[in-house]
Amino acid sequence: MNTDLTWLIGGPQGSGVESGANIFSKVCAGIGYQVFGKREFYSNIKGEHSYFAVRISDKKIHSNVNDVHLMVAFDGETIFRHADEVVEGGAIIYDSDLEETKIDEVHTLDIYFKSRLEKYLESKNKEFSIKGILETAKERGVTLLPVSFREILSKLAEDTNNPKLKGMIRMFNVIGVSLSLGILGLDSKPLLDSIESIFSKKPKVAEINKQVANYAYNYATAKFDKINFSPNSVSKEPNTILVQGHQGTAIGKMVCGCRFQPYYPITPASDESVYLESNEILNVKEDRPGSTVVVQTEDEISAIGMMIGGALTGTRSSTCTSGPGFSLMAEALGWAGINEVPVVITNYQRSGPSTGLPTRHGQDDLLFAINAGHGEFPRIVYASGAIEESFYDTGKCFNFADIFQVPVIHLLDKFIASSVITCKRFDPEKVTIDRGKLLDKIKQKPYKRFEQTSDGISPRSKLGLEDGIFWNTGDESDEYGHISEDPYMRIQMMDKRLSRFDLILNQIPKEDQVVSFGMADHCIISWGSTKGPILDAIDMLKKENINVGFIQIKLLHPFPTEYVKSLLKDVKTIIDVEANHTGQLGILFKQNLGRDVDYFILKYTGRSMTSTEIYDSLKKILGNKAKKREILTHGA
Amino acid sequence: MNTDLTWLIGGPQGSGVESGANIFSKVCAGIGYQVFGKREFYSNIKGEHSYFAVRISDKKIHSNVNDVHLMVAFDGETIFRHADEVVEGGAIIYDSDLEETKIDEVHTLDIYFKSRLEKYLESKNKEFSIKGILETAKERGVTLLPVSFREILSKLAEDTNNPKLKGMIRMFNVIGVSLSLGILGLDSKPLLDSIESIFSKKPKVAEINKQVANYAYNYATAKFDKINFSPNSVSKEPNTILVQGHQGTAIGKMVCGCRFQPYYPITPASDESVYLESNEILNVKEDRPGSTVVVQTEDEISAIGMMIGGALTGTRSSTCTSGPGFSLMAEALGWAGINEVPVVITNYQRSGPSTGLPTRHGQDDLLFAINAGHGEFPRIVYASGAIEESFYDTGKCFNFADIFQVPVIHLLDKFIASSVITCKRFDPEKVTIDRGKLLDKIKQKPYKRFEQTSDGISPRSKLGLEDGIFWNTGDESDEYGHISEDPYMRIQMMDKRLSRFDLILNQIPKEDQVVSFGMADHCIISWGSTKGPILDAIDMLKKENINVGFIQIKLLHPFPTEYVKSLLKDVKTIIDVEANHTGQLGILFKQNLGRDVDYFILKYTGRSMTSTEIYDSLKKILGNKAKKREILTHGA
Amino acid sequence: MALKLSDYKTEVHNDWCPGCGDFGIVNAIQMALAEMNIPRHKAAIFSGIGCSGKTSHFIHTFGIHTLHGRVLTFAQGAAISNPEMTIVAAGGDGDGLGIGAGHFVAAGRRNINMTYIIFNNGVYGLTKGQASPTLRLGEKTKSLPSPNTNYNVNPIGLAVASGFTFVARGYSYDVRHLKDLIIAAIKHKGLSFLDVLQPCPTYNDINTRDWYAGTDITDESAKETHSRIYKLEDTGYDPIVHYEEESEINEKLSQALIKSLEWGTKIPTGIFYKNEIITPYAERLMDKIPNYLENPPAKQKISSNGKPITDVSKILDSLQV
Amino acid sequence: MALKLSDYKTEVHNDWCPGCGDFGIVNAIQMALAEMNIPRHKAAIFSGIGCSGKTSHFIHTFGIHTLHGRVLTFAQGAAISNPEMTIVAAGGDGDGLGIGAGHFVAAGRRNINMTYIIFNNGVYGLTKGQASPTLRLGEKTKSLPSPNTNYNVNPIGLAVASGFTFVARGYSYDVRHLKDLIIAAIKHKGLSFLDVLQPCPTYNDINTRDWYAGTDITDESAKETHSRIYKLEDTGYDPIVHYEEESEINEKLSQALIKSLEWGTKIPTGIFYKNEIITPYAERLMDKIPNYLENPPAKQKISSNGKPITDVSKILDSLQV
Ligand SMILES: Cc1ncc(C[n+]2csc(CCOP(=O)(O)OP(=O)(O)O)c2C)c(N)n1
Ligand SMILES: Cc1ncc(C[n+]2csc(CCOP(=O)(O)OP(=O)(O)O)c2C)c(N)n1
Ligand code: SF4
Ligand code: SF4
Ligand SMILES: [Mg+2]
Ligand SMILES: [Mg+2]
Repeated sequence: MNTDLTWLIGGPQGSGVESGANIFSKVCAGIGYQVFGKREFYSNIKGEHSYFAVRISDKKIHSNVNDVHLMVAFDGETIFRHADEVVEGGAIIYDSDLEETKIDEVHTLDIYFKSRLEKYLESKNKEFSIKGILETAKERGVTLLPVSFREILSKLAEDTNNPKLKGMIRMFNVIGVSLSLGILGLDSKPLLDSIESIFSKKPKVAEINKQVANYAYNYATAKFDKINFSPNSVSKEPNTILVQGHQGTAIGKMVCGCRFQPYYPITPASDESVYLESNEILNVKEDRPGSTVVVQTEDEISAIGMMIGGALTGTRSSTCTSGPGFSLMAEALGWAGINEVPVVITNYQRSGPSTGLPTRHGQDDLLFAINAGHGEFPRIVYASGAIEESFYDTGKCFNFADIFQVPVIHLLDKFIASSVITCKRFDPEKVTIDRGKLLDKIKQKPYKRFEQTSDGISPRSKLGLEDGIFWNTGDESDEYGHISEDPYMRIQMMDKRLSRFDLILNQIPKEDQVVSFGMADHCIISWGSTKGPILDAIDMLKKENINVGFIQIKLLHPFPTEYVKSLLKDVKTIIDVEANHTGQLGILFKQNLGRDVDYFILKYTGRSMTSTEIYDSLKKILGNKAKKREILTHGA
Repeated sequence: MNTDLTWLIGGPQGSGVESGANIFSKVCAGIGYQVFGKREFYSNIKGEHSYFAVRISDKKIHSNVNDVHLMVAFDGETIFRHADEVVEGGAIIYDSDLEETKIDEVHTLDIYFKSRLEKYLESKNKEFSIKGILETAKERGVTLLPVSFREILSKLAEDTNNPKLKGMIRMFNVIGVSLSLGILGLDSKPLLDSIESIFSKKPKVAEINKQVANYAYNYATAKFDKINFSPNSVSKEPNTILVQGHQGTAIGKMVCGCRFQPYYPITPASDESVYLESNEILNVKEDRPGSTVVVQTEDEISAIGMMIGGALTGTRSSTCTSGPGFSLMAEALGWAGINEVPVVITNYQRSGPSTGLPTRHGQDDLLFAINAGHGEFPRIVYASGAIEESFYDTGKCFNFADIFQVPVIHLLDKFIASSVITCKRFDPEKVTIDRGKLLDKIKQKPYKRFEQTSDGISPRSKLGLEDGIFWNTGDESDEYGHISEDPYMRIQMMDKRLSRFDLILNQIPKEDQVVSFGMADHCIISWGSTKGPILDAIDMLKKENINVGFIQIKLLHPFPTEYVKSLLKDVKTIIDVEANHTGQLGILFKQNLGRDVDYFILKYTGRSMTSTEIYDSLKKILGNKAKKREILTHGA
Repeated sequence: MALKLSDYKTEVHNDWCPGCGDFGIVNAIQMALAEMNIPRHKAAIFSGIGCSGKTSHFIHTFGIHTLHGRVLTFAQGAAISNPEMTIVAAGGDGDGLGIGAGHFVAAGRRNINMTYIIFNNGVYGLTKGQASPTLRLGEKTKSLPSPNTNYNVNPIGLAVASGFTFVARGYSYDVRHLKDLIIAAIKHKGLSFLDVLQPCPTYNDINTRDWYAGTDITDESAKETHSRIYKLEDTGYDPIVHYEEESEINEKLSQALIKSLEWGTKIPTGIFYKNEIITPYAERLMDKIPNYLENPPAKQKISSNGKPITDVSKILDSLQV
Repeated sequence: MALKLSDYKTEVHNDWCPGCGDFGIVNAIQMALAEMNIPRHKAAIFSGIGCSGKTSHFIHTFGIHTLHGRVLTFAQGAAISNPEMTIVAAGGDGDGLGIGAGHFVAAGRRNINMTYIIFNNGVYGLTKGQASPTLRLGEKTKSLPSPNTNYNVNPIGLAVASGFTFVARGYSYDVRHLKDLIIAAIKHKGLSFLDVLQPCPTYNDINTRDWYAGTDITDESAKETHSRIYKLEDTGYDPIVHYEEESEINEKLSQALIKSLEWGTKIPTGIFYKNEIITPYAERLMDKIPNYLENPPAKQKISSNGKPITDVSKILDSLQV
């Protein structure tokens, strides 16, 4: 059997769930496993439930699955919420001190979950406590591995003569990880190495952590058997990185020359800006150091205004936001459109509407991105399906902006933002930089910023360029950029700008518009981060000798109607997979191809899709047992 | 022959063009003619060219036509820009002092118009002056009626021993109107009456104006012959009003009980708010006076926020804006959506994108209105086709908002805003007020604002209502309105809100969704203010025994797909008429019906359509000589 | 029937960090409501977005959790439509003085009868500790990658410059004093502003409880406390504009502005400025709409049996041809 | 080669109303640019929306006519990206102090090296004369249906409270003085603000040219002029913060604030406040990015033959497993 294992760690926000998962991921990746991890958390700073599901495999994986094989719980809530996800043969490592905890003692459990849980326990005839829920797990064949986390600390405190250790409950995560590695039969060295590297600046902390890790690791190997799902050994693939969601676009921006990023903090987008700022000084080959100027603005209206101002100086400029912030940018987006300013808005979607589920996943801003801003103007809406892809796409988006002189909205989402994966090391050599008709010197005088040209794109000057003076206005303008209310000038200019759509469809390489992963009678259409779980679900079906096609639409506006039509011409059943309620790609599809989608697989709980869920829905569809709208619900 | 006459007055902004046209319209309406007038003007306060075309008829009319029959020009620009619109048999009254004016002396003429004009004059072998352009008119059979406006004033100054009169060039408009009425052979009494009523608070000013009017009127009857197109006598229809674009919605708001209107000034929307404020104290039957509180806010974000705050107190609340302002409202619109707050946004569209042509017409915000705001939430987008309609629709919009507890976007446009028409006196008796599930008293306790109900709509409390306490949040919430991140609650709430679409389509009477003006093989689909010119163009065709169908879609979101489909089932050719570039209704049509529009008649010069233009395009289409996109260009 | 403090509490689980200054502010609001015995349905708490934004869910009155930066707009709309309500707007310093600063300035000019409380913690709590507009230039909290590049805004100074007619500062750990300030603010005729110093133990390790207590400047040997915080009322400071004369107004304004610049080892709390001579918005409206307060928008009857009762016949007559 | 005044003029037809105060401001800007001999391509005028917003089209430098209320955001973005440009932002009082007030406050905190000029006419010109934020409470211009219900904002006070480091006021009919102020503002190291009193003869019949000239308060028989406007520099007023000490800064701040309250029969113009001790934004950036001014965003080379030259190998190494 191949290795395919999901490890889940949960606990209150602020208790080290994330860093625990990072250590675990790092260790596994270091050994050579492929890693796919995802974080879920509340809109809260401390105390609410948060968890990280890390799937590891010896094959390339792109998603989470429903099943959990090994779970670490250092609080009651995690057990209540996730025990039922652990499969037969799997195991739960939990703090034995929690066993007596009653449902009502966990104040962070909301009443809706509580009542479902109680119903469930009632149906199983169990008491409303940790003990009760654990019994149900045990009955399903889950191994329970009670550990007193506090005792481990006490023992170690005694052993090392360091009484402080006793109360260090923030060590719980390291204990959990170490116990897990022991139970999984993985080597302990990578664990110690990775602790050392994480705390490289704080040797004392590193030392304590290593002691704890060692102790817990040994405790587990001594006390518990390996679980069924214990991983095979693997050999490490060269040039693999372990990378988080926001790093793809951030490193992409550094490489492709984005040098100015004004932004306003918002989940799940701000991490990108923070990361850019933490790496603001850039090494440049054969030149003095460069820099990315990252500015925290007073709001998103300012962020987009500043970005445009930066772009006018010839600087590759960008901002990064999410739904509410993007809404506030609608007006200025039109200004960039009418003035043909190349800018890139990296838009990490989350669950709307309004504040919605601010720390949860969603893909519900597609139609808004396409239509945002009053009036008609050209823009590009482009979506990436994975972290690795987002690195390369970032460079492309900047090229599109420069070449077509339009604002580009680069759609990503919370699922991508809070994933951590292994992938091939990004290759900057594969990135090209094409600034389109940006001028370094003015040849033809007088310079006219909006000169009518054969392809509808005018040579672009920038603030500071000699003889390259121009005017911009949000009003309709003449070729110089001065206000014009002349009706014929208006037609010329509208035609010029909106002719951009055809040009975009003609000039962007087809493979950058739509990626086809094979065709079959049944074909999935989708966009964005659903790609990962779809690919894995298709793989699962392939093992059963069932073929399902899949096209990932990356260029969503202007819509590559003819190309999509040609790809789908022999397809009988179209299945639209999206993380929203209305099936926005389906709407777009109908609008452009005139064809109805046959099935929707939709999820709008704010939790990302698993490949298991998609697989299950596809099976239903293939077996003619599906509803037109399959609504997915997995995930706490 | 019936009366069908277009009178055009032009001059620099601020010189009284508008009030001249108002007097003329009032006089004609007073006599009993049907009036359709429209104003065009620059984004400027003083000096740029502005004009008013007033069409009068003894039949009901709904639009302008291309032809001008009598033109009054008290500046050179008006002659340069409009002389070619005057038809054979028509006449131009102009200031004879202008005859020598050269093109280059008119500084407000933009170079693009100038060069077209010069080309034209060159082709006709005329000099580049008023004389030159007037000669071309004369050659086409236009009667030239030179009058020295200054001389009239001087003479009158002498006659009345009032030397001040000599320099009163702001009397030019009254002179122009009076001359026109004389030439048209209309009675002078209504003129004098209307002057008296306009200046009722300034008797001295009224006196002088009447003197001038009398003098000019007599001058014209003495000196000039009546023109060919002189109107028939008519009898006045009872209960007719002469009403301007913003008055329909404003009076509609008073009647239907809108009592709070925060707004931020923007053309062409602010007139409505100013009018509401000027009439802020309201007579109420058998009650003390009511009032509309109109608040000028610091921006549109504040306007929508305040409006929502007002609506939460149970007050019917509204705001009024145009493109840029509406863009700024995108975020809060979603808040109203998720919190099911009934509000009405009256959106007078103008030419976008961005600042665009801020004082010009456009219908380019349809798709944006439908998709504005991140995330998915219910809303209604409703469009009125004429001023009279807008009065009744305003009441309906408030009912829709209250019944379905959604934000309603009432789409109007600049064409409506700057039209003045005669129509039947608005009948408040035909308005009903339905506040839906708004509570005056809480019966069921504890009260839950977002209680799940069979129709998906919850009884609505308001701030201040005893026992009716609720919470609102932009976050996903439970039935009380408290934040909930529970995935099942999320599904319930999303389903609850988005089930609204079906309810809306089921409950709004069909005739309020779509108005059918007859069917034929060729059928026009359209929305908003294009209705008037379409109706008139269809009438013109009818006279030639050609039938063209027309459905006016008023409910644009949710889209009445099934009903439209049933109406169009036998239609062979669908013609989409819209004042935008991309044919947004056509896109919506395809998206919902899957059917392509066969022809587009589009106009995006910022000038509204005339019935002549539509008639011409329809003829081309019927004769198979049309392009897929017929682009209209008429109008200076 | 007198309401108890507990009547103003909801059952919603409060998930602020342990030790967060926000708890004190919510308590003070609830205590003020209870002490004034304001019926629960006669009060509404509007809040912005941020940790502080959750406030409205913890208080058992109408609770409107609005949008980031927009709390004043919603609250003003409600206050105008139904002036009988006690309206309290609450939100973070980022919410009110960053993204919301434009509304702050405009609200000052309007002077609508309501209260605005800013939870001033120097950081953007809910988005993980970025600098808020009140953080000082060059300061580096533990959550910042590098020192703050922006000068701080002075909330008191800005409020005074923007026309707020009641401007005060409280401290979230001095709940009783804060409660008194809130009562004074609610009672004030016009728009009242309260800047509440609110330690955020999670992200702001500069302006901590200890720092306010002055432990770093306290000479331990002297066994004296040197709390940075003192009360203006203890110093004989008179914030009130007593009569309508330019000199009086200007003196009180400048005094407040100068006081607002005090920061460091001495931080004033209490009322900085109070002016009831400037008319509240309702009175200005009554110049145009005499019965506004008696028959405000929310109280007006608009229909009878589904039919409008507004009589627009005069207006229609004027349009009749 | 020295540039002439006319070199800074465009051929665009200027359609402001006859007698509009805006003309004087545009002239003053052009004169300042000419006197400083700033190459045309080294300057950019950003403008907001309103009558004043058209300014950028009349000046022959880069001219960016932005959005209503957003001029500061665009201008700051350009100034950060290319600090070698002379950046002047210009716009109406509605634009800058109404819809744009939030950006105004935030810009003050940043102190980026550029100049902001507000055309203060008390009205929204281009939308036909509604009250702007600087119109005083109860005033009724001819374009208003009823007296203004809002208190006015004090632009000088707000600028000082928001952290602007150069705050001055000019008068649009005193073009030479205004030109000198603009030169001083442009030369200032940091963000400079100019409040320009600009009569709008079309809509504002209160603050007219005559009113500023004081004809209503001039005793004709005495044959004296009593212009309301006077120059601070003529009174020995010292606006400059000379050394970095709290007391000095506070004194100069309060002095400016108190002066800003003067209005009525005496209206001060000139420089109210100037502080070059507070570091401009560029210097703050240089604490983090030492070569920022030498190699700012707009000057950086990012590619060679279409290939990136940024070397992220260290970052990728750190991610390598
Ligand atoms: C338009 C918009 N932009 C950004 C955000 C993200 N956001 C949520 S809370 C917050 C800042 C909170 O800081 P503050 O207002 O000081 O409140 P605190 O959490 O400190 O109480 C931000 C930026 C948002 N919700 N909406
Ligand atoms: C978002 C937005 N709202 C409203 C408008 C309409 N508008 C154009 S100019 C203007 C006000 C202009 O006043 P001010 O800024 O004082 O400039 P002035 O015309 O007086 O120079 C407004 C509200 C707009 N262009 N954009
Ligand atoms: S992050 Fe700070 S402000 Fe937010 S709850 Fe925690 S301590 Fe309070
Ligand atoms: S309206 Fe006023 S501000 Fe605008 S151009 Fe005319 S005079 Fe100047
Ligand atoms: Mg804060
Ligand atoms: Mg103004």
